[in-house]
Amino acid sequence: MSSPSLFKAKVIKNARLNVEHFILSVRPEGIMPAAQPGQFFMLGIPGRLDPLLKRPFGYFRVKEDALEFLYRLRGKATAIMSVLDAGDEVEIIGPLGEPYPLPKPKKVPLLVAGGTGIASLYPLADAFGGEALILYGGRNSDELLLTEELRGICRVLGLATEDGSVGVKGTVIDLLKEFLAGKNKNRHVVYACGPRGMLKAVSELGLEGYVSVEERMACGIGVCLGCAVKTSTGHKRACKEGPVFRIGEVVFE
Amino acid sequence: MSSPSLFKAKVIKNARLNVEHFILSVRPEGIMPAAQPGQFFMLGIPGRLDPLLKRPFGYFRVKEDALEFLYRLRGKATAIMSVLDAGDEVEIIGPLGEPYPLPKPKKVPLLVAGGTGIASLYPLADAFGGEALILYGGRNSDELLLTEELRGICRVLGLATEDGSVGVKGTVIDLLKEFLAGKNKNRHVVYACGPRGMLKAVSELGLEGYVSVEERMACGIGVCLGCAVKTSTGHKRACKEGPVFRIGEVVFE
Amino acid sequence: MSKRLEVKIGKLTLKNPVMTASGTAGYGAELSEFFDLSRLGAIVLKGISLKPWPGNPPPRIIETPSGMINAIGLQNVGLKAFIDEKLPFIKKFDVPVIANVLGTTVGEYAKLASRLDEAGVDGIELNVSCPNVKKGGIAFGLDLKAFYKLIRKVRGCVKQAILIVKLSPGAPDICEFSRAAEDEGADAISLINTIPAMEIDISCRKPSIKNVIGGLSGPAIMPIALRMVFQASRAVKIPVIGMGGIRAGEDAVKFLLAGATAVAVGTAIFVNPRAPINVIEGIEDYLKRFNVEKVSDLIGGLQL
Amino acid sequence: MSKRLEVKIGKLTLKNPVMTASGTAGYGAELSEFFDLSRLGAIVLKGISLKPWPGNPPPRIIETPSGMINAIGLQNVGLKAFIDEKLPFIKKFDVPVIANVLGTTVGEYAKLASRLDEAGVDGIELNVSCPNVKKGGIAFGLDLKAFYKLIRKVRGCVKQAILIVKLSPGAPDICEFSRAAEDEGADAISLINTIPAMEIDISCRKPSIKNVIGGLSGPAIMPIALRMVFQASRAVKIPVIGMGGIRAGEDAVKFLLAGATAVAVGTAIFVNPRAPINVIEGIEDYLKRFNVEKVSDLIGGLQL
Ligand SMILES: Cc1cc2nc3c(=O)[nH]c(=O)nc-3n(C[C@H](O)[C@H](O)[C@H](O)COP(=O)(O)OP(=O)(O)OC[C@H]3O[C@@H](n4cnc5c(N)ncnc54)[C@H](O)[C@@H]3O)c2cc1C
Ligand SMILES: Cc1cc2nc3c(=O)[nH]c(=O)nc-3n(C[C@H](O)[C@H](O)[C@H](O)COP(=O)(O)OP(=O)(O)OC[C@H]3O[C@@H](n4cnc5c(N)ncnc54)[C@H](O)[C@@H]3O)c2cc1C
Ligand SMILES: Cc1cc2nc3c(=O)[nH]c(=O)nc-3n(C[C@H](O)[C@H](O)[C@H](O)COP(=O)(O)O)c2cc1C
Ligand SMILES: Cc1cc2nc3c(=O)[nH]c(=O)nc-3n(C[C@H](O)[C@H](O)[C@H](O)COP(=O)(O)O)c2cc1C
Ligand code: FES
Ligand code: FES
Repeated sequence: MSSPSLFKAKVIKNARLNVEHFILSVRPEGIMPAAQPGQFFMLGIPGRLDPLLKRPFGYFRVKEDALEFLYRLRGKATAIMSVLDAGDEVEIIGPLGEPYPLPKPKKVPLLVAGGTGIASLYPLADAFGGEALILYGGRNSDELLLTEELRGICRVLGLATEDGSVGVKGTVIDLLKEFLAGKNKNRHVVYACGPRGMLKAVSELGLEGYVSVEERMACGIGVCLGCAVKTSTGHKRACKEGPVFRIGEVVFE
Repeated sequence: MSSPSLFKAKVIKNARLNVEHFILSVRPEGIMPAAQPGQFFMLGIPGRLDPLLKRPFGYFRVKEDALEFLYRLRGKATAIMSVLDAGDEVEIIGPLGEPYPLPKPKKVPLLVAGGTGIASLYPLADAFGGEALILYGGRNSDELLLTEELRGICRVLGLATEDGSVGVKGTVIDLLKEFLAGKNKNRHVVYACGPRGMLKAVSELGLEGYVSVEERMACGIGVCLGCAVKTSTGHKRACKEGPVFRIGEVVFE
Repeated sequence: MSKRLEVKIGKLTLKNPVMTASGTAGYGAELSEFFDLSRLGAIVLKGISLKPWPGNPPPRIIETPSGMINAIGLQNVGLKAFIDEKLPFIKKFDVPVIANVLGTTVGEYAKLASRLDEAGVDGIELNVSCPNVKKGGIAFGLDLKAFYKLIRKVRGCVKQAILIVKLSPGAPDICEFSRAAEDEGADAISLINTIPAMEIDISCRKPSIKNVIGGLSGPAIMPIALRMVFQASRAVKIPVIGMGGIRAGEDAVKFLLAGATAVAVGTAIFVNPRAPINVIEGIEDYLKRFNVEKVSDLIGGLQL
Repeated sequence: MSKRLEVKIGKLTLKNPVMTASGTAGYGAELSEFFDLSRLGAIVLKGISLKPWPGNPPPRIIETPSGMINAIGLQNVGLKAFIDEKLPFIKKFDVPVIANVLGTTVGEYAKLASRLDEAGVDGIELNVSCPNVKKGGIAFGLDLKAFYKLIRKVRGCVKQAILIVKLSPGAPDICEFSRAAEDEGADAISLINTIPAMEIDISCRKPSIKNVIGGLSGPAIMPIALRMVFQASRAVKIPVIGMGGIRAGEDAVKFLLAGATAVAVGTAIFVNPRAPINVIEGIEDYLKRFNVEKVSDLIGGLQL
């Protein structure tokens, strides 16, 4: 795996998908980092003391010489990100963390995304060259992003919204259970990314596969021990041993 | 005098005069504040914690519905100001402080400006309707701003630069001494604004008139007592009893 | 006006839990140009001493990351001028007036307190924690024995007003000092005062403020203030007035949850003279958004 | 390489005055991907205890205005694994290695120190100021008697390495503790450790970190750190290692002027893993810009 680096990048575009979601496209100074699906980058605005820390964002894709991040407005840092313009400078560390492992031969990749969890599963789906199944849920249609593009890079795309505005009414977990009903669980390898509650629910279904967790991170590079995740073998670092963990490894409370 | 208010304003223009100097034009929400020459405004970017405090800037002029400030790049806050674009929002308090008093009849106003001190003397010269004399000094030609415009609003404009690139070679104090040589001091009322050293020198010439001082300010409205100026009658607030003081009142050390 | 925001400190009922912090609102006149002072829960005035004090030589302030240092040195008009010239103005407003006092001896504190009590202020806040005056003040805030003696003596002098003791963030044990204030009959404690700090100008290699050391305030210290308020409020039953970096309703809610009965807004006033009003309105918004019936339901409501 | 940046701490000569702060550089491996560790004046490693510690449950960190709170709780691999697995890696670099240790009893500290001394570390930093572990540690940093006893005992166990004592910012009197460390033969003192602090999530009304209270670090605390370094360095003759919020050469220069002989970069590493290098280069720039011959000319050079 390529080792991480610290680099500056210029914003090329900051496209608003809808009221809360954006795609930030940046051109790194120097060479394009070689990231793998599941890895992430720490992103910040140089010189600012408030917010002080960089924030983690999943590797989404490289498109036309630009490194892209799919992000949702959440608090202080993402609010500042959302007003970045072309030409503005950001500072980035990455690629960081462990990527999603490849499935054993003959197993079908089943991607389960909740909300912005799609950001890291999108490049994974792409890497499977149309073979993946994707189940994707959100609270409403605004939280289901890029569905047309996704359809083009997977075999099946199942959608669920809690308000029923798109796809099945319910959570992605409902969708997953329905999908698995009567099927042989062992045929699939699950890749799940989304809110903690969703990952917990996925982990309780006795499936083989991986979850990608989100923890608050100070450094992203493994030195602060701030991103501890409780696992069956003690605390592990979400940024270093994770963010991708085998199902069953993380102890959700 | 109109009482101060707190208001938001939208940036209309942020014109760069040269490498270190800018004119910021903003349109206040609500009515245009009625400021007098010598008064100032506290200006900040809402919501930022670093820099935390607003910064004081002299009332420069109102032009085409815009309130304008002439400012020089100095540190943190002015660096952020310098990258403001049209449409950005600023928060302002003012007008604040005591303006320059009018001279007694028959006295000739003699304005002595050092560097950005011209910002508050410019509107004063304008108010005298072409009657004022202006002596204006800076380190080099880059520090002598708007000389053409100034020529249009005063009787005499004397220039000095320390490197001799424009006008007399020397400080504005040299220029002032030369100007006064052989003249009756009592015919003039001096209005001086500029660096501390310059104000001190002006104060030592036995002239009648006023100096406008610059002190670090936290509040600008008179509540913090942070801007204390040592005067012959004890500490006074630069933001409230000042920034304009009668010559002889301020004890320069 | 609904009673949703009401809180009680001793016998005093405040219409809302938001005060100004001493030294950041002068004696009220300047702020009255920006909002109606009657909207405040209480106004805490600039600290006063027996005789007028000239304060420290300038420069007195410097900005730091998300904060500022000040070394005003308690410049003030003195007790007599305060009572004759400043008090009448602020008494015209429908707002409890709290005087903040600083002495160099127990006797001075006692005199200040009894005179102000007679002059009809609603509360007296003892500043035993000013880092910016050489003698007195902070000495009492750091020495438990002297502290006990001081509060006992002053308590005896205050009949009408409520008595608030403002603790030093440098106190060796904040809980001990809080309990001492409670034991000796204080109606409330307030904290935190500014934290001793320093900044240096590297181009001239001098301290940025003339007094060398000053007090740090503003958002930078909020996490420290919040922790001390949490600890102090669990140590005593009397109300705690929390302060340190508060600029918005959300910040105030944090202090209330941590255990404060009321809060004070200081440095934020310098940034925005209407900050106390924003804080009041922000608390109201929070109550609505989270369906909390009244502000007193928040006090100490932190879930551990 | 010129000797312009050299400083001495005890018998150790550092090629420049910039170290990492304990707990912000792990055991070196991760940072070595971002710069050559040999460029550092010294590397101070994550605190270790006799037995491995699991640390506190998450969440452990939260950002605050210009700072952050952490309650890692000294998660570490324990002495044995440190010596067997971590030390060999870092010893490959041409950089003095300073181990940071924390115990719950004098005996534990002594054992840690003598084993590490034998294992060949260049320095041992006693953490008597960790706010994030329930027992031990900070107790020594707040109780002068216990502190004396601890340093005396540990001093006897350390033969080769230099002994650094890391003081608690909550020490009732920083000068007294500094002198105590000096009296008992410490080669240097270091300060400040993080300041106990707290943050609250108002949407769920819970503390933002599971441990409730954690330690505040970063630029927000720099003015407090600078003041304490100034005070401590005037109280003792042994070198002071200053830290708290340093992110650039200018900040380091402030600490040197205030009296520090060396500085450590902590939280800034999280923002920028190359921060210690930026600090070294920033100090060099300052020397050039202001025509200072060598860094040791800056130490304590504040003009009062
Ligand atoms: C490995 C990893 C990959 C991520 N990838 C993406 C991505 O591709 N797109 C995206 O939109 N977001 C992603 N996130 C989440 C993103 O980092 C947070 O939304 C961001 O840090 C919020 O910053 P803020 O300053 O706007 O919010 P803050 O003001 O910091 O916080 C707002 C709210 O969000 C919570 N929060 C903050 N940081 C995190 C976090 N790291 N995990 C969980 N909750 C948090 C806070 O507790 C608070 O409730 C990822 C997180 C991790 C750990
Ligand atoms: C009443 C008044 C009117 C002013 N009018 C103007 C004006 O019209 N145009 C203009 O360009 N500037 C004016 N100034 C100065 C202006 O306020 C400062 O340049 C500004 O505050 C610098 O902010 P900063 O964050 O960029 O610099 P900082 O990072 O705060 O400081 C950079 C350097 O400038 C010094 N400095 C900071 N603030 C002041 C201050 N208030 N007085 C003196 N030195 C200071 C600092 O000590 C430091 O050395 C005025 C000041 C006052 C008090
Ligand atoms: C400029 C200034 C002057 C102050 N003067 C006093 C004072 O006279 N008496 C006092 O008890 N506290 C004084 N304080 C402390 C404040 O009341 C308050 O405790 C502290 O600033 C923390 O709150 P903040 O962060 O909201 O400012 C002063 C603070 C500042 C910034
Ligand atoms: C995440 C984290 C972990 C820390 N762990 C330790 C430690 O193990 N031992 C120790 O003595 N100090 C520890 N510290 C304190 C730092 O070494 C330093 O004293 C403090 O953070 C102030 O410096 P800074 O503001 O540059 O971070 C830790 C600090 C942080 C932020
Ligand atoms: S975020 Fe620092 S160790 Fe993971
Ligand atoms: S700047 Fe606050 S009183 Fe003048």
